[in-house]
Amino acid sequence: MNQKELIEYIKNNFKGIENIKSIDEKQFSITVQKERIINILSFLKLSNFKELALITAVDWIKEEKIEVVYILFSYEYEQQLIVKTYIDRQEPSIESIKNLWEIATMYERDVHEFFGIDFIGNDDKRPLILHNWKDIPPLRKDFDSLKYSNTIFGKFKKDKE
Amino acid sequence: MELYSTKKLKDEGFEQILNFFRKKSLWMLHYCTGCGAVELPPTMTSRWDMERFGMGPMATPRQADLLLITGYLSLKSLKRVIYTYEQMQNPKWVIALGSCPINGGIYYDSYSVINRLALYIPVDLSIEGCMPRPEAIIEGFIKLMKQIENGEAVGYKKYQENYKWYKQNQDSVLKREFPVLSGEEK
Amino acid sequence: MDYKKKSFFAPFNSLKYLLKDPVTIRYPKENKKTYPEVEGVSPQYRGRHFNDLEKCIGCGTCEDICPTGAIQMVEFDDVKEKNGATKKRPVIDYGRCCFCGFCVDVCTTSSLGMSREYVNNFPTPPEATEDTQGEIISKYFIIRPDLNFSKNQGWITDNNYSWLELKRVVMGIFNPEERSNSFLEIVKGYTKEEAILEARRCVACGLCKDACPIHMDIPEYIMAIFNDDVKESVKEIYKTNPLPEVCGRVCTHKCESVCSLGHRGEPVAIRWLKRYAVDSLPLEEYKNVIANKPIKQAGKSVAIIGGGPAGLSAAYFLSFMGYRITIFEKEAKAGGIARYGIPAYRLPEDALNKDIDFIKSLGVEIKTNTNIDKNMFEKIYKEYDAIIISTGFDLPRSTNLSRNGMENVVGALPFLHDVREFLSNKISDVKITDNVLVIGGGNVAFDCSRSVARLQKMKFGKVKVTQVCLETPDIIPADKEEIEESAEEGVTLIYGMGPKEIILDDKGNIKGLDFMKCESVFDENMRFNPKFNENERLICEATMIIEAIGQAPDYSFIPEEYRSKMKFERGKIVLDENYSTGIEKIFAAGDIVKGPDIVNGIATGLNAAKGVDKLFN
Amino acid sequence: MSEILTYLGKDEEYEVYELFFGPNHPGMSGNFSYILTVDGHTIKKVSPDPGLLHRGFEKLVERRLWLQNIALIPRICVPEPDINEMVYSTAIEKLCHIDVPLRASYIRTIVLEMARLSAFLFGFGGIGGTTGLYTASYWSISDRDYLLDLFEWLTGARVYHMYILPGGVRRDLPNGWTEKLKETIDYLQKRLNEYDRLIYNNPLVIKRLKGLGKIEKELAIEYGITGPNLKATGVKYDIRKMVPYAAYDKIDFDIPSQNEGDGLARAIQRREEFQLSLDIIRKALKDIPDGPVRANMPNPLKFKVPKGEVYVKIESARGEHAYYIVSDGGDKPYRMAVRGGSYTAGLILAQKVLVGCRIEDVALWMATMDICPPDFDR
Repeated sequence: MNQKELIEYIKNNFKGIENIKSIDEKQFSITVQKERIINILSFLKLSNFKELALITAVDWIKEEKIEVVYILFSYEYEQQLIVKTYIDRQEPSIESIKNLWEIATMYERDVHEFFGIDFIGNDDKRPLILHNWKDIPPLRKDFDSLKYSNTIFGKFKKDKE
Repeated sequence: MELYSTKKLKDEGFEQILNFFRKKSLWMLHYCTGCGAVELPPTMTSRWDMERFGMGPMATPRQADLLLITGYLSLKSLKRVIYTYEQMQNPKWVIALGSCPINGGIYYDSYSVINRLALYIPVDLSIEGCMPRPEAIIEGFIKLMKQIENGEAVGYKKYQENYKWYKQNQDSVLKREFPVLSGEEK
Repeated sequence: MDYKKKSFFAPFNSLKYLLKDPVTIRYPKENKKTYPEVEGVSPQYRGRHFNDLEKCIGCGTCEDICPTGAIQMVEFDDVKEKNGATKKRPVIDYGRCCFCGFCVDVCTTSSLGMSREYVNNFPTPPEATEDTQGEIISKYFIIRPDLNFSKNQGWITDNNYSWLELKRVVMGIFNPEERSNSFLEIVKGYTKEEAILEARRCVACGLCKDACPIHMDIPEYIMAIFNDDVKESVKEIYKTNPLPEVCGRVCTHKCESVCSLGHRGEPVAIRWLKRYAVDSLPLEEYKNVIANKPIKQAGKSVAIIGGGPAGLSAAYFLSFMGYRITIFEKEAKAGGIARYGIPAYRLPEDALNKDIDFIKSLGVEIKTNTNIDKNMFEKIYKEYDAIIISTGFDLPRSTNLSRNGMENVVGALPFLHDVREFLSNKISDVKITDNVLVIGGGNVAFDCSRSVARLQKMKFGKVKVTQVCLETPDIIPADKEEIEESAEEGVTLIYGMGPKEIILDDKGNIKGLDFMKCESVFDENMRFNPKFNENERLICEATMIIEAIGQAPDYSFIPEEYRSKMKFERGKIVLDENYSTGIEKIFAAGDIVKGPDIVNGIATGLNAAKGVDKLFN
Repeated sequence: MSEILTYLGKDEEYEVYELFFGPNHPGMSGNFSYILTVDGHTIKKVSPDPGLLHRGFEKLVERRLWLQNIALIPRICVPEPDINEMVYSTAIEKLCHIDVPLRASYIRTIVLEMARLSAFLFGFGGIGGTTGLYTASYWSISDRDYLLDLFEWLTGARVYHMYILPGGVRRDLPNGWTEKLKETIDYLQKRLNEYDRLIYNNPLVIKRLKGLGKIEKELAIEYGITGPNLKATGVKYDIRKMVPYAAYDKIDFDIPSQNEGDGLARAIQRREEFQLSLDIIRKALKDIPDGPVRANMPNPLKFKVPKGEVYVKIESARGEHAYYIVSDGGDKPYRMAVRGGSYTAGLILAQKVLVGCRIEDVALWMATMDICPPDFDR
């Protein structure tokens, strides 16, 4: 199936998709509601999108939303698929997909550490990369890295803010 | 706090003889902490061959004389580096490679990388570059050897004498109990 | 993969390496084989920086691009001051530098480069205490680059690889055939896309701001244009410049001559960008954008004699300070030299009117057709709380050989005045012949010759204009574009000749002009003092001569009692720091202060306004 | 060695210990550690402890201009920095719709393949080091230096080149560089035979690597294993071929693959890809056209990227190296997520595959998988 047929196929077989956008000939993105994320991902996994390349997030601070991004890949169609969903920024939580992909556990632990997103069902919330982190998660947009660095590691000369 | 002037050390003639032999066989701890690690294999192996200067890699800190901080140090690494440094036997020396341990380097604004190494462990020699070339590293080694012979590389003694000061600095970054940014506002 | 059965002698295989060259480089004695012709590291190695402190202009672009914040611009006393440069020079912190070479790639003057030096190490001195150790190490690696390493050049950037956009966005211009038929404006102006592209080139160094007589916030308004925010841009422009439409077209653009991009390529078209900004915002919108209410109420009245750029500028700024302004203008319309000295193809009527209308809308009263004589001056002096004289240079200067009053010998300003009046249908005809000679090498001379060319095309269908100037091509004061464009329009330009004598025919009409070779224009003190060689001669045939060799002020309207108290130097009034003439209540602005230049006129207008305000506070 | 043993109590016959493997350990590639639960020699549980190289790139790029980031991102992966510049530039070119001149594409291809060669040579050294064949590492690292010399000539630096920019490359090839590269390629080709004798035909290495950390095809896909490790299991997927970038679509080449999926197959796959890279460079050098090396690019201080998002991946020596870049239309990236080639292998697959192996296998398994800690530490 080429990308057009694939988009048609997904549209016809899965209801509740908010937006489908083609990025280039080998890549397209789908936006779904937060509640439907497990359904769409399991549907896609069955439709040959077998590789979960990455789970990550984007902090849209002005819109008060956090976008959770799942990047899938299908060796059969050779298509990259970006599945996106928006969650609340104040109490960010979303269903874990660790039962679909085992590797999601580590991705989710990573995203939890850097964005503070709570993945319901994934209890492994031990810090993975950061050392003794007490502040707000560092990849949130309101975290000021330079200020932090100057406060804790000492300031030597005047830096451009 | 007692200062180690060159003259005073010269008076201790015995140390001078020891230093002469120390400089000729430096064992470098095989621990790579940052980007600089990538220029060490060329320095060690055939092309630049640092063994002709009497230096070689050593696997365990307890038998090493020289700790190389090869570039940036993240907080998590810093903890291990301090462990390692304290495990090394006296006399021991520290070389900092690259810009990052001098003044933060390209990671000056990173939340995870320390800016100045000299606050946490004493640095005997800093080499500029990002990364320093093998030639620059070798020049640095030769300079350190001269320092050792002249008895001017006394970082380990300073660490012993000012242990409290160093410990306090180390703890201030490694063992924080309150958030840094919101804590500052109060 | 299969492995072969090893022979018994396999271990002796290694013996073959015995005779091979060693891989090890016997540093520092030996060079690498990869680049044998250079010593040590590669020819374009990115090592320590070097900087030509003379060439560097301290624009700070390197500081802006540095990804590590390693570069800081610091002011140095040992740096010579020069035009279009600051005293700041980059200082590099090698405890930050990542040797990316971006600073070299964006350097606007190509003064900064990287050498092939790389060995620099610092042993912590044993005397260093704990508290100072970190500082000592860090400080050792903070260095101002100079020419120490420039012999060992590594990474340098020529124009081909520069990251800057060195080429200007080409301004649309009508072709010579089209434009020489009419007095329509010859440049088309930037479209929105072109303006954004041109604004993108600016590196926001701010050198232009220092060079501009009125210190306009040039980087800011260019940034606003880049962000497609014309309103913000006009707001920034009007903070300092009350005549942007005029300046956007005919300003002498001192900003562009110091533009940092001009060192490697073409300077940013600051003038055209200003023109784009004000052109694309209609007059009705102005009041929403620019504050048009006085910031205070002074309650005093000020008379301004002369409605040229300086007078209008003073009126604009004073009206913001809450003064009642009356401008006395002898012509039918305000604008002065901008209207009657600059041809319409450079500054169209509409653009000028837009600026003046906006100033009028602030409550400034302009009394046109009011010629000031001595009595009138006395009257105004009594009636108003202050007077600003901004009458400008409106008398034409003439060569000593032309017999005054001779028919067909005219001055540049009266001629241009007539052309303007002719275009606005005030007079029916401008006197012109089919073979005209223009004397002069300034912009005004070109204005005359190009106007003549247009009129000739309209009247006779063909162009025959000869322009003769004293200067050689390298010192000619006119703009380069003027020379190129006039040549395209059919003007013949002759360099390096000075007029000697007018040749008349039997009936006393002009037949031509006798020229002699000009050896040098300036003397050793760089004063204007031409030397001629009478042996080299050139005779130009012409039936009409326009003299465009400069203008002079006219102070005859000022009563003797005031004039005797004023100080003059080379035709200009000498003022104190408050722009006061030394006589109470009388101030001056414009060409009579700083010489003929529109943007200087605006600057003096502002300063005179400040002086007036100081008088009452 | 900082292997700290923690006594966890008796488990039937053997004593179970927790072993800190790394970060200061000669067998550890880079600064990284596994916490192994060992029962005698046998590993019972693996839990990775990354973060020792964490610098917060994803945060730092948000603080810098689009083009300033070119200086920062190569540092994400030290042995093969050019791939980062390539991914980043390709992403910007996709978002801004910039066409790269053909010559620049070819130069990029050559540079990327050279970087791949030097990464593979580093990998040979890793295999040599962990199997005790120090000759291999001494040879391969000094051979790698010849490539670095050429990099230095072309780009001005040995390791961090910062050479590939959005819109093209920074400099044209210097005079005489191409000839020197051809010489070096021929030299490496000759040396490959020596490496065959030394490593791949070495009974010791074969015995040691055979069956080590075997991965099935389905498992590899499920776990997101990419690159040479995936090809070693029999999936013939190479991004250079399937989603061509740079000038790979203009160069004719075949993708090698193995079937076994064990340590030996991975090592041999790398050796085959080494050969492939040599071939690609030869072909690229033959076809390289004349022309400009950089498209007209805006002033770097006022460079804005239109709103949008893109996931760009390229084939690195360790597998799929990808960035997910989001732009909000401003002069700085809004978000950049890094997916390193060995992310899943080092962090997740290790927990599954290494169970049941012996302690001394860990370093060797890491060497054959080419695990690079900066990939997951960022």
